[in-house]
Amino acid sequence: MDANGQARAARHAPGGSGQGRDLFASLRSGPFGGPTPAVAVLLVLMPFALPSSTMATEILIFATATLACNLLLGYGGLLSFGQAIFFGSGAYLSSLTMMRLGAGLLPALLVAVVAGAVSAALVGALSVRRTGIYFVMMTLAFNQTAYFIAYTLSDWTGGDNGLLDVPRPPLALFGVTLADLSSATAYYVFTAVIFLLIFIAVRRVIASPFGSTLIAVRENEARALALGYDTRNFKIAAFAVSGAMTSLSGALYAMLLNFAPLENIQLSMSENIVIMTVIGGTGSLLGSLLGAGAWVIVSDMLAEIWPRWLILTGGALILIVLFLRGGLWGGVESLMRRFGGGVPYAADGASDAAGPPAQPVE
Amino acid sequence: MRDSHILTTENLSLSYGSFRAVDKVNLRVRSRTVHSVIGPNGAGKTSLFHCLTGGRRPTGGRILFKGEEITNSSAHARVGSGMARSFQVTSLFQNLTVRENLRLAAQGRDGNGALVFWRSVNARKEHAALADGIMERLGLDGKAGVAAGDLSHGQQRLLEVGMALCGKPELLLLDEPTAGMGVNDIPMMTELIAGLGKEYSVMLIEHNMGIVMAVSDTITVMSRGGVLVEGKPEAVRADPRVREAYLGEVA
Amino acid sequence: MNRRTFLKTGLAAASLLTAPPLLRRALAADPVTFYGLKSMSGAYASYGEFAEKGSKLAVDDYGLLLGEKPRYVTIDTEGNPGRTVRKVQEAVQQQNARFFGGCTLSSTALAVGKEINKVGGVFMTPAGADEITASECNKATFRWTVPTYGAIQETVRPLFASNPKAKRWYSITPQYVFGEALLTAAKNLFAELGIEHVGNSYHSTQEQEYSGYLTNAAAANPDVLLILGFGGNGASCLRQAANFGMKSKMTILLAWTQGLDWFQSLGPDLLEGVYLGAQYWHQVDAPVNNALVKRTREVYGINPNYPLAGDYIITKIIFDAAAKAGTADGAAVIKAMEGMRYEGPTGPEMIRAQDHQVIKDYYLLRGKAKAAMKDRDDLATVVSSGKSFPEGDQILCKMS
Amino acid sequence: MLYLFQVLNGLGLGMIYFLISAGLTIIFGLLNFVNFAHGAFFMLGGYLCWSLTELTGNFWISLLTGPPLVAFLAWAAEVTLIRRIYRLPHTFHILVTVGIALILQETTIMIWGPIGKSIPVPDGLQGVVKLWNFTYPTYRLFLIAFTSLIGFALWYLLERTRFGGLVRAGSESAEMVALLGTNIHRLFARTFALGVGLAGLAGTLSAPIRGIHPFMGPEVLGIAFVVVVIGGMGSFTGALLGGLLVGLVQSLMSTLWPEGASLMIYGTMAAVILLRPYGLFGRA
Repeated sequence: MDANGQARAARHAPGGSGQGRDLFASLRSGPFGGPTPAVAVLLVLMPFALPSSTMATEILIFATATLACNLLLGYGGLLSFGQAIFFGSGAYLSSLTMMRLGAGLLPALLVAVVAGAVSAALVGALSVRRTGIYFVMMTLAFNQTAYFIAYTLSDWTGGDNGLLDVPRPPLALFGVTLADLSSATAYYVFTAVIFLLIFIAVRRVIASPFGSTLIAVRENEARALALGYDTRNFKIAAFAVSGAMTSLSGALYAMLLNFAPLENIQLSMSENIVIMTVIGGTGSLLGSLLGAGAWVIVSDMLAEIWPRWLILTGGALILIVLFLRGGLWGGVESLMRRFGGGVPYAADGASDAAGPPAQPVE
Repeated sequence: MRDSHILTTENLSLSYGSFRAVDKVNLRVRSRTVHSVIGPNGAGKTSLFHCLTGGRRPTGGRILFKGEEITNSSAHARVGSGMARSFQVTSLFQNLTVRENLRLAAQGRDGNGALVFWRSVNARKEHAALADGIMERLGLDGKAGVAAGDLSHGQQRLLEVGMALCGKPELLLLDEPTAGMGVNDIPMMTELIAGLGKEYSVMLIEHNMGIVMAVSDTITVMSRGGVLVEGKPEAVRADPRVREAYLGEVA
Repeated sequence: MNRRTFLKTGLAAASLLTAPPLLRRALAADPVTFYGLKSMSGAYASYGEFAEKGSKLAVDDYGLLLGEKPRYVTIDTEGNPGRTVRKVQEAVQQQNARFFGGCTLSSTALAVGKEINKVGGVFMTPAGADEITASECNKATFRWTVPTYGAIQETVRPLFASNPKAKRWYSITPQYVFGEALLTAAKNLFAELGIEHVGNSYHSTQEQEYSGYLTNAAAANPDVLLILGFGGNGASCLRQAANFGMKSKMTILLAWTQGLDWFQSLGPDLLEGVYLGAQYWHQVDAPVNNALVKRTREVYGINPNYPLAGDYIITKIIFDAAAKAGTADGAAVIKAMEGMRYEGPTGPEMIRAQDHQVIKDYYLLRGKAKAAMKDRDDLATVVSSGKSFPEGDQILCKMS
Repeated sequence: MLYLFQVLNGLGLGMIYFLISAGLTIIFGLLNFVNFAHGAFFMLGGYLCWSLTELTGNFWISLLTGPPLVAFLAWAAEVTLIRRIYRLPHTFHILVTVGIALILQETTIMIWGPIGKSIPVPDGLQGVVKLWNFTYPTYRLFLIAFTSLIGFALWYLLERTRFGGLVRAGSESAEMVALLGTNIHRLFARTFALGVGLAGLAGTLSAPIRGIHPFMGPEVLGIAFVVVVIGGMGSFTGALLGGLLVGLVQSLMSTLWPEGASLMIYGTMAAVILLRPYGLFGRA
C-alpha cells in the first residue's frame, strides 16, 4: 500500500500533535481528580435531562459494560466478542443466588463479580494463547458455547423465555436495611454510586503498573515481552477485571428489569457492547459513558422515527474507523482543542484515544 | 561467579529442517567487555541472537547465563535474570512518551509484579527515577514528553538502547544498534556503547565495521552458521579467512 | 429533546422523588392511551409492521372512549426483551401508562406482563408461550392466542379423522420450551387416537439446514410428517422437505404457522397440499372479520394477517372493556374483561376469567394449488376449525 | 444404512459450506483482510437472485447476472473504502465490515421488506434421485457438481494463471509486485470483488434450498468462519476439507445429538485454534 497510508497507520494520535501520552500527568490528578468530579455532576444531572431515570439507569449499566470492554479493547488492544458471556452469566448467577438461595443484594452482586472474574480468566487464558483474528474467533466460539449452555439449562435460566421474577432486594448490610431500591429513582442512585466507584476504580487500574503495562502490550507486544513482561498474564488479568465488571453490570441489569432474558448472553449483546465502546471512543473512559449514552438515547429516539436506524450505526462504525479513531470522545476532544485551546481531561488516557495499535499486519 | 564469563554457549545449534542456521556455536562472553559478533549476510548472526534472547528455541546445545542453564527459559524470564536486548528494527511504544517508554522498561524487571492493579505507578518511584537517569545519559532529557514515534531516527535508536539499559541488566544484547542510522549520529552511538562496556557486559551484533573495531574487546566472526574466527579486533582484521568470507559474499 | 419535554420530564422525575401517590395519580387525567409493543426494528420487524397496522386501525376507527378520542403510542420492542421491559417501565413511570398490547416474543410478553401487573395495568398479547396463561399467569395479562394444546387438538385430530389410515407419524421439533409443549400435546393425542409415533427429531431454533433430520424422517417411512417449528424454522424445514420429494410421499402438517404473511413468503408451489395450523385466516366468514378485511383493504390495500388481526382485536377489546367499565382504572377494566363475550375476527370469542385466556377458534388449513387460487392471497382453504382448550384440572393458572 | 446416507448427505452439505466459505478464505489468504460482511453479501446474492428471477422468470439468467452484480458492488466498496484499511489491524477490518453488514441488512429490509422470500428450484432440477431407499434432491446433486466445477476453476485461476500468480505474490510482498509493473490496487480490488462475488454466487445457489430473509447474514458468516478457521485461514484446500468436515459433523449429529450440533461445531473450532493454530490443513 502507499507509504502515506502506512505512516497514517503507524501514528494516528488524534490531532496529530507531537505530544505523547504522559502517564505521570494523569497521576497528579489522582483517581478522584481529572474527569471524576465532572462525571459525578453528570450522574446527578442525567435523570433530569433524560426522559426517565430508568433510561438513565440503563445507560449506566451499559456504560459499565462498555468501560469493561474498553479496558480490553482500548487499553489492551483485545477485541473480545465474548463480553456477553460475562454479562449474561452475571445476570443469571446473581438472580439465581437471590431466587434459589434467598441471598440479599450485596451477596448476589458479589457472586456476580467473582463468577465474572473467574469465567473471564478462564476464557481469557484459552483465548490469549492466540492473537489477531484467531483470538477474536476464540472469544466468539466461547460466546456461542455459553449461549448454548444457557439455552439448554432451561430449568435454571428459563431458556428462551428468560428468567422471570428476578427480585430487587433492598440494600442491606449485616441484616440492616439501608435503603429500599424498589423505586426507579432509588435504583438509579444505587447504580450511579456503583458506576462512580467503578469509574474511579478503572482510573486507578489504568494508572497502575498493570494498566501502564497493558497499554504497552497494546502498543507493541514484542517489545513488552523483551522488557520482561509475560504479556499473556497481563491479558488474562485484563480479562478477569473486565469480566468482573461486565458481570456486575449484567447483574444490575437483571435487577433493573426483574428479568434476565436469554438475549443477555447472545452474540449480538457482545456485538452491541463492542459497538458502544468503539462509537464512544476506545481508550478513553469518558468515551465509554458517551458511547453507551449515545447508543441508548439515539436508538430510543430513532426507533420511533425510523425503524431502520441501524444503518446509521453501520455508517458510524465505518466513519469512526476512517476519520475519527478516537470515537465520539475523540471528536469532542479535537473540537475542544480547536476552539477552547485545551483538553480538560486528556490525561485520563484520552490523549492517545487511538484504539488498538495500528501496526502493519504481517 | 565461577569464572568471568557471564554468557557461554555449548554447541548451540538451530536448524530449520536440514538447514543449519546455527551450527555448534561455542561462545564465551566475558563480564564487562564488549563482545561483537559479525559475519556476512546469512552467517547466522540473527538466528544466534534469537536463541540467546529466547525468541527461538535452540535445536541443540546449551546456553548458560551466569553459570545457570537458560536454554529453554522464556524471553521474559531471561529479562528477570538480568538480560536485556535491543531490536534491530526499532521497536518502541510509538504513541507513548520517551519517559513512559523508559519507565515501562524499568518496570519490566518486576515481571508479574507489575500485575498489581490497585496501586498507582507512583508507588514505585524508583522506576521513574531510573527512567529519568537513563534519559539524561542518552541526552534525551529535553524530549521527556515527546512521543517516541516523533523522535528523529537517531534518537529512536538511542532510546532503543536506553530501554534495554532500564532493565538494569548484567548482559546487554544489542542487535545492530546503528541500523539505519545517519553518518552524523554514529559517533554518538559508538561512544555510548564503548561506555556501556565498562559497566555492563555487552554482546553486540553489528554490520558497521567501524563501530565494531572501535568498541569491541573480542570479536567472533561467523560464517555459515559456525564460528570462523574469534579474537581481538586487530587479529580479526588481519585474518585472511575473514576477508575471504566477506569477499565471498561480494563475489 | 426540546425544552418543553425537558421541563416536563424533569418535573416528572422530581415529582417521583417527593410526590405522594395521590399527586401521582393526578397526572393520569389524560384520555385512555393504548401502548402498542411492536417489533418495528430488529429481527422480528416483519411481524411488527403488520401488528402496528392492526392497532392503528383499531384506534383510528374507535369513536369516543370515556368522552375523549383514545390515543395510541408505539413502543418499539427492537426484538429485544431487555429494552422493551425498560421502555415499559419508563412509560409506566413517566406517562402513567396502564394499557398495553402486543409483543412478538414470548419472553418479552412474559416479562412485560409482570411489570404491568405490578402497577395494576392491563396487557393483552398474541404471543405463543403457554406460560402466559398457565404457570406465569397474572391479573394484568390476557392472551388472544390459542395455546399449544388447542393447536395440536385442532390440527392433528381433524387431519387424522379425515384419513384414519395414516397411522404412522414422524415429528420434527425445535428444542425449546415452546416446541416441547407442542410435542407433549401431540404425544398425548397420539396415544389417545392410537397413532403410532414413529420418531422425532429435535433441532435447535437457529437451525437452517434440515437435510439430516429429513433423512431420518424419510428412513422412518411415516404417513404424516408433523413439523412443529414455526416462522423461519418451519419455512426452512418445509422448503427442504419439498426439495427432498417428501410432499408426494407423505402428508405434511405444520401445526403452528404465522398465517398469511408467512404463506406469502413461501408461495403456492411449496404450500400446495400441505396442512397448516393457523390462529387466524382472513377468508373466515364472521361479521367482525368481514368488516376488518374491508377496512384493511381500504386503508392499507392488503388483506389482514394474523399479526394485524391479533393486534387489532387486542386493542379493540381493551377499549371496549374500558367503555364497559366506564373508567380507565386498571382493576375495573380487568374486571370488565374477565368473562367478556364478544364478536372477534374468528367469530364469537370469550375471555375466560380463570386464566385470562381468550377462547377462540383455531384453524386447520390446506394449501391450494396455484391454478385454483382466486386471488394472490387465496393460498389455502379452511379444512376445519374449532375451540380446544385445557379445562378443569388442566388449567394451570393460579391467579395471584 | 442410515448413517451411510447421512455421510453422503453430509458431504453434499459440505460442498455447500465450501461454496459459502471459499470467498472468505480467498480474501483472507490473499489480502489478509477479515470480511465480516461476507454473510451480508451472501444474503444480497440471494435477494438479487429473487429479483432477477421475478424479472426474467429464469433462474439461470439470475445466476449469470446476480453474482457479477454483487462482485461489482464489492469492487466499488473496495475502491472507495476497503483499500484504505488493509494496513490497519484486523480489529478495524472487523469494525468496518460489521458496519457494512448492518447497512446491507437494513437496506435489504427497506428494498425487499422484512419478510423472507422463497425462490423455486429451477425447472428440470426439481425432482429427486433415488438411492436405495433414500431420495436426494436433484438440485442438491447439481449443486455438488457445480460447486466442484467452481472449485476447480478457482484452483486453476489462482494456481495456474498469471492473475493468480500475481495475487499470490502480492500477498507476500505488495512492493515486489508493484515493481514488476503491475497495478497493485487494481489487483487487490479484483481479488476482493472475486471473493465477495463468490459469496454472492453461494447466496444465489443456496436460495432455492434455504430461502432468503434479511437476517440470514450472521448465521452464514458464522458457518463460513468456522469452516475457514478449521480448514486454515487462507487455505483453499482447507476450506474444501473444512467444509466437508463441518457438513459431516452436522449431518451425523442430526442423528446422534441434534441439539448439540452447533456446540460441537464451535467446540471443534476452538479446539482447532488451540491445537493447530493454522487450521487442520493450513500452512504455518
